[in-house]
Amino acid sequence: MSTFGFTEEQNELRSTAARFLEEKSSSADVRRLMETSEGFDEATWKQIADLGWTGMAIPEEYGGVGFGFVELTVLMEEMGKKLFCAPYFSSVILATNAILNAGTEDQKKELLPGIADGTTRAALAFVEPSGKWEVDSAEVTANGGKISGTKSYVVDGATANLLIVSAKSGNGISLYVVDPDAEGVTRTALQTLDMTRKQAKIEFNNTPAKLLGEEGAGTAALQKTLEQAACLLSAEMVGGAQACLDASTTYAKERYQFGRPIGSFQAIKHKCANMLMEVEMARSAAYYAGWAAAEDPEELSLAASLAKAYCSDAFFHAAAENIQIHGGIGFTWEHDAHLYFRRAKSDEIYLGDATYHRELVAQKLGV
Amino acid sequence: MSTFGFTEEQNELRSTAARFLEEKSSSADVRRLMETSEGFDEATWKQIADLGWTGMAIPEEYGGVGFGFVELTVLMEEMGKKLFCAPYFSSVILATNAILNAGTEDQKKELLPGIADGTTRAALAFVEPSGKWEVDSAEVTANGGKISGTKSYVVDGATANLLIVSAKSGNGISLYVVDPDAEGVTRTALQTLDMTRKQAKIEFNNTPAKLLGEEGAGTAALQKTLEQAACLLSAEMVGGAQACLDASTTYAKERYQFGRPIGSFQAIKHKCANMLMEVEMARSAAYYAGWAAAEDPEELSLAASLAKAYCSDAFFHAAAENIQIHGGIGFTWEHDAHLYFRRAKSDEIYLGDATYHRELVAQKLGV
Amino acid sequence: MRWTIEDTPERAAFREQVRGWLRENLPAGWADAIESGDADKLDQARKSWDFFGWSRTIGMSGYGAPLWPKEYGGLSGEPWMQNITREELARYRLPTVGLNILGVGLAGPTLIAHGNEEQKKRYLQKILTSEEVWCQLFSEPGSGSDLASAGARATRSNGEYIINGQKVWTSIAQMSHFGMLLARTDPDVPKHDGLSYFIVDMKSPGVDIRPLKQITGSSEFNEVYFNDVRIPAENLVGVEGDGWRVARTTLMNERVALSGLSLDSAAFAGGTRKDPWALFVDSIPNREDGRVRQFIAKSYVEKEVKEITQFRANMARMSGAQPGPEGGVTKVYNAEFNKWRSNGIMNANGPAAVAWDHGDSDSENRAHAFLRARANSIEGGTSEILRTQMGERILGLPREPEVDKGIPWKEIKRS
Amino acid sequence: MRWTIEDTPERAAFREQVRGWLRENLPAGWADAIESGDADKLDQARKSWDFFGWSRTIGMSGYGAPLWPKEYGGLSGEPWMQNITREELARYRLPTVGLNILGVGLAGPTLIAHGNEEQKKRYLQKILTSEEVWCQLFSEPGSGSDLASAGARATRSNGEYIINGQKVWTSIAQMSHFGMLLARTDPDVPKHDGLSYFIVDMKSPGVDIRPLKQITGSSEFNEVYFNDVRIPAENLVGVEGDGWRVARTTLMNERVALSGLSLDSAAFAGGTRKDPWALFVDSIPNREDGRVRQFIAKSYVEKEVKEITQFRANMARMSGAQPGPEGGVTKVYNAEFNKWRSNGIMNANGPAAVAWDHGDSDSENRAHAFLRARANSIEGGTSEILRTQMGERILGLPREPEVDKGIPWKEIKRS
Repeated sequence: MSTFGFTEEQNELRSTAARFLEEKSSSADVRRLMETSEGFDEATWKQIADLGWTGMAIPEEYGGVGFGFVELTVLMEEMGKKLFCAPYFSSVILATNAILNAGTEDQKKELLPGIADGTTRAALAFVEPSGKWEVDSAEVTANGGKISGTKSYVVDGATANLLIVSAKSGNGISLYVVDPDAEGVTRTALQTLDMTRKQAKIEFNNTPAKLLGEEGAGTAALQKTLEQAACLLSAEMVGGAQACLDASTTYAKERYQFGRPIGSFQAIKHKCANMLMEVEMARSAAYYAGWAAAEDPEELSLAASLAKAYCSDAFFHAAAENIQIHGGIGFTWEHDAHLYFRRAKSDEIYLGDATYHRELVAQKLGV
Repeated sequence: MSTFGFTEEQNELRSTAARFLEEKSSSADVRRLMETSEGFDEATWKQIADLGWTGMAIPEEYGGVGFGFVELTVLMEEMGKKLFCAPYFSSVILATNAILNAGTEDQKKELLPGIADGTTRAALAFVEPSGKWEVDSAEVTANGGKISGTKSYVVDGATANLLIVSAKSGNGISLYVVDPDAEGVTRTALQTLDMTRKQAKIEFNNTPAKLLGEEGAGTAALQKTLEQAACLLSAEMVGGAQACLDASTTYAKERYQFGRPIGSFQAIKHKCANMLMEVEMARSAAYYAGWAAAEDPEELSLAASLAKAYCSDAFFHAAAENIQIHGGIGFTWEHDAHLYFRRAKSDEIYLGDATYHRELVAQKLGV
Repeated sequence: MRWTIEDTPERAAFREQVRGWLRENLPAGWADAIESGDADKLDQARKSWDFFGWSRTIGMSGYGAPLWPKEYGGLSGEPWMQNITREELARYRLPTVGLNILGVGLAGPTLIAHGNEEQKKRYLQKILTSEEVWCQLFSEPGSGSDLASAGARATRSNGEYIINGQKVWTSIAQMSHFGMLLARTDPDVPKHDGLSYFIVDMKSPGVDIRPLKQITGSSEFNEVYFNDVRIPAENLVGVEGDGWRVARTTLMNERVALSGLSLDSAAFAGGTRKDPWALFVDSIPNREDGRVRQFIAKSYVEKEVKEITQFRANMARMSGAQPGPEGGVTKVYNAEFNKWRSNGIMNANGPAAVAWDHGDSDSENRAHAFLRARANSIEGGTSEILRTQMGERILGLPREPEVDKGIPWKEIKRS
Repeated sequence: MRWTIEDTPERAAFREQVRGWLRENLPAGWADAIESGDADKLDQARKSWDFFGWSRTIGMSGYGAPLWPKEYGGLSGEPWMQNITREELARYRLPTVGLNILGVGLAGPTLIAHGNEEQKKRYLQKILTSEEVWCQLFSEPGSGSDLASAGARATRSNGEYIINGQKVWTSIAQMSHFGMLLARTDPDVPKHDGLSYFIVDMKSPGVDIRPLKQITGSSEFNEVYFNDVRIPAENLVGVEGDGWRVARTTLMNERVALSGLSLDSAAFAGGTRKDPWALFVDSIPNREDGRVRQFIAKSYVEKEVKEITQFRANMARMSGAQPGPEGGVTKVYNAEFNKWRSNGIMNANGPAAVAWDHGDSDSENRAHAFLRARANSIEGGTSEILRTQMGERILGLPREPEVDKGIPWKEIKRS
């Protein structure tokens, strides 16, 4: 089916991204980077900054390119296809939107240009060891310009050079800007199922923290940030699911058993057809969510949960079927099937799984 | 797989039952009876009474044959295969066990011989228009030997000549024996999805009612009765599911498309294989439940919910796939596929669907 | 789903034109009722509604089929015009097509693609005005998924074809003036090569229509028997033996119709009172239960992704894409979704879903919808057949070995 | 599941005999610890456990394989004896088999059925005592589901066979003394007809074993390369060209092993502290949530029906039934259930399931189990292949057209 809804410029961006990632995010690149502790390549990061990707949706007055969520949707989908290893989701999606949603004009001017030009790699520390996705579950406390407590599951939290942290004070939840090198910060890399995306636990002990925007306004800003992130993570999942479908289809044509390609057997053919159907539906959900993030603030919240719910299941299913269709070879470390499978599970769970988002859908519909 | 766990006598009972039902419960018989308001054939009912089926699990001292739940499991499975139209589940399973579980010695001696010889066709009125399966949800009131209120979803409630009714008084829930011809009784036949098993709504208005057993002991007796009934309804569902599998397999061998039997296509073959797998698992659950009902009172409750949960899903799935495998012909009134499909949905929901029983399983496991 | 696409000036102008035509041609009060959102007014307007009159009016206007050539009643338009007319008709809660869904949806496109000049002149305009209603005569008891194995015989004799055989699953056969008939003119060649496509006058002697009762208890379809039915040779569409190619045009258009891309009649039936989603939610008890909420939310999510996908496909169509095998994707999705959802509604309602007071129409409708849904994955191509087509035609997966390939039809094994 | 069958007097006597033997032969304190249910005592006993010694002891006793003929180390017993020994061993939390699961489970039954007298004498007793450990060499990179298309070549030359080729998915190859090798002796005949079955000494020159890393990160399996490996002709099992028939005995026994019918090693690992079900429930947070409760309860229901079915199959086996295709039913069920359940456990644990502190072994084990489960529907026959077999061999459904039927192996199309 066609990729409706994109301008020629956006389609051009997609082609450029696909070409770039084909070259810079091969299986060998991904495997090399996933074994490193930082998990990304400085030189490649510099290149995507030069391409404008890190400032893609940052307004021009803050040093960005001034495009929006539809362009991010395109990029995330293409990165998802290639499991691109970089702090893009953490810095350009999560942290950037937190700053845009919460920061004062001055703070945006101070913080965003660095993200846009790639020198700042920011991370958003909003979830805690409890694992609760609700933004108001924060237990890290803020008091007199200092924060204390533990955040966890912080994407690229160990390598970021700027942290945005949610914490509660007497006035509710607020966001704070924290220098990861400040006193009282202990960052511990976590072991991750998806080795292509790093996470960290970060402990704060009376760490100096600058309020981002207004005190107590963190809940709304963070909520919106996570909704925007859910839209874009959905796009990444569509890319991943498409890559699984492509790999399965290719293998099903090439692999012979019983004297014929396994794709000629209905058991395999119908699996591929079901994947195709779900990938198409997931694409619809993610594109719609990207559009809502860009154009329809009232619809954003529902569209985000809708997309996260559908795409989470679809990507996991595609990644699981991809292993099954590949049979024994799909179960080897050397084959990429497990990298997508790990990513699928991790993306599915991150920001809340399908069950969680369906409950949100029910709430948002007033059921 | 083998039908483990039955004695030679029980296997003999199965063969006899299968032969009898083959003759007396053909598709034509079922279709004739389902269009009548009473829904069964008096002569056939007399014959199964003569065969001892109506007194199968009633102790000899109450006029029965003195066998137990394993024999009932065998009969229910065979009846389920052929959609046998008779007030067997209502009278011999539900009402009989209610009397056995709740009645005094004298009451058993009074009431059971009639059921055993087929002259009494009793019905158990325990659920109300609210549709709640919990036994203590009864709102029908008992006061001074009279009951008032409305029961519904009473299997064979319009044709029974004896009613066992749950009602609450100051001492909790009790069971009562009610003459359906007594004053204040209004019976209204319901329209049923499954036309082969009739249901009725019964209104009581100051209707004389005799206490069955002790006042306030109805909850426990009824609970046990429904657990026993769930075990046996599961056996019926296994029979129905097996009939669907048999019909699908036969058709898949006979029906040619594209120059070969449709059963040679993996899409159909794997559907049949999945049905086989689920039917075997359902059979395990139902036989185990039948065994628990007969031999292990402590295990009955869990085994009943386990079987009801599994068999409900398995029969519905088998009945649905049976229509799909038959294609257009499976969607015609003249083909029996829809009769099993209707029975499957009705059995699935009756006594609580799989979701309901899984919650019970969790409770019974102390989760 | 609130995704909308802004009209280009050209499209906006066309939309205005359609809207203006509608305002002028609708029954009194109708446009008012819709624009004011007043449900009572719409009910009033409906009472004086002349369905046949409306069918003629829209059929003559060109808006019923903007893609059709002007000379046969269309607008010789672009694909986007079809979308705009549909949107505007839906906005006014009007069906695009009158009675003649199969005529406009299937017979028309087939005749435009494969008919000769005389046939186009004779039939197309009257299809659009619903003066002549059409039905489809493809399936047979022995040829369901494998339509190309159809065995109804057409024997040529003195400038006529004589038809014998049986068709099945024919909707609105009784009301139809003409049928699209696929019949075998040559049993001695492989199955695809011996078929021909005919226009058959349903009032011809020897056409015997018998309602077929389905599992719902109603008779939505018919069996149609042909006993020495005579068809003049000029009613052959395309050339003899090329019927399968002609039929594929009909089938592609059928799949699109069934994939939910033209659900305007639902909008018509729905009225202004309550949207279908609200009705669905209302039909579910215990909405505070987390498990029930999952069912409701999943229903919403699945419905939305389906509608968004249809919207995307429609937009693609606006750029001129022809209906292809991807119609199968939404068709299969629709079918499986509808089966799943109608079943879930039953369970949510517990014993009330399977036994109810005589005359309780809510319960009857729920049960009917539940039973009817089972046909969704059978009619117009089973989900299995469509998955095979998706695999082969969209993904390019290799075909299965074909055991009947190259074998004369009469020698192919059948049940 | 509490379903039990009362022993007949004959069976009760045998059970007493096994139990008596166990009490005498177990390490000090072991029987006591079990009978008293004292977990600490069992831990103590385990510390002084001599696994190899025990393997020899049980291997010499006959209880390791009651069905095998007496002269080769068994009891020449009835099927029910196997069940009873397994039950008693499980009761004492002991594995039936030592290291040599494939030797006892697959190689032994195959040699008993197809080996010659010399082979039985040479190998069977040492299989039972685990003095000689066996592995299986069937799968190849190009021959997975279609095992009969194996291409590793065995060329006869001067009373020897010379083997070249590659095998894969070989467990415990490094620890093995012998392998069951399926190799092609004749490429010019149809695939099933050109295979032969060999006993290969794994220490032979030219056998190159390379660990194969799986998606779990561990290397449970190996690739085994054969470079001019020489096998004496007396190591041919059955006759040349009849290897497929021999291999099917191995495969049937494999399916039974994988269908969960001999999970006694789990009981051994489980210890007395906590049963696996309680461990599972403990691993799930938010157990008050109705949706989570459904997951837990469904896990219980599915586990129970599986175990009851295995129990029924075991009881059938006691009456002497040979392992047949119905092993596939529980094998597929097991695989799909385990994938579903291990995935559900991940979701129930939220972000902690996909990121955890280094060294957190609970989280590592959970992730490992989740990844490992994916292989369940691939190893020992994919769920798809087994569904086909269930359809054909149990339900009697017709086979698909076979495009490689009757074609010389070397001419069959392959990737």
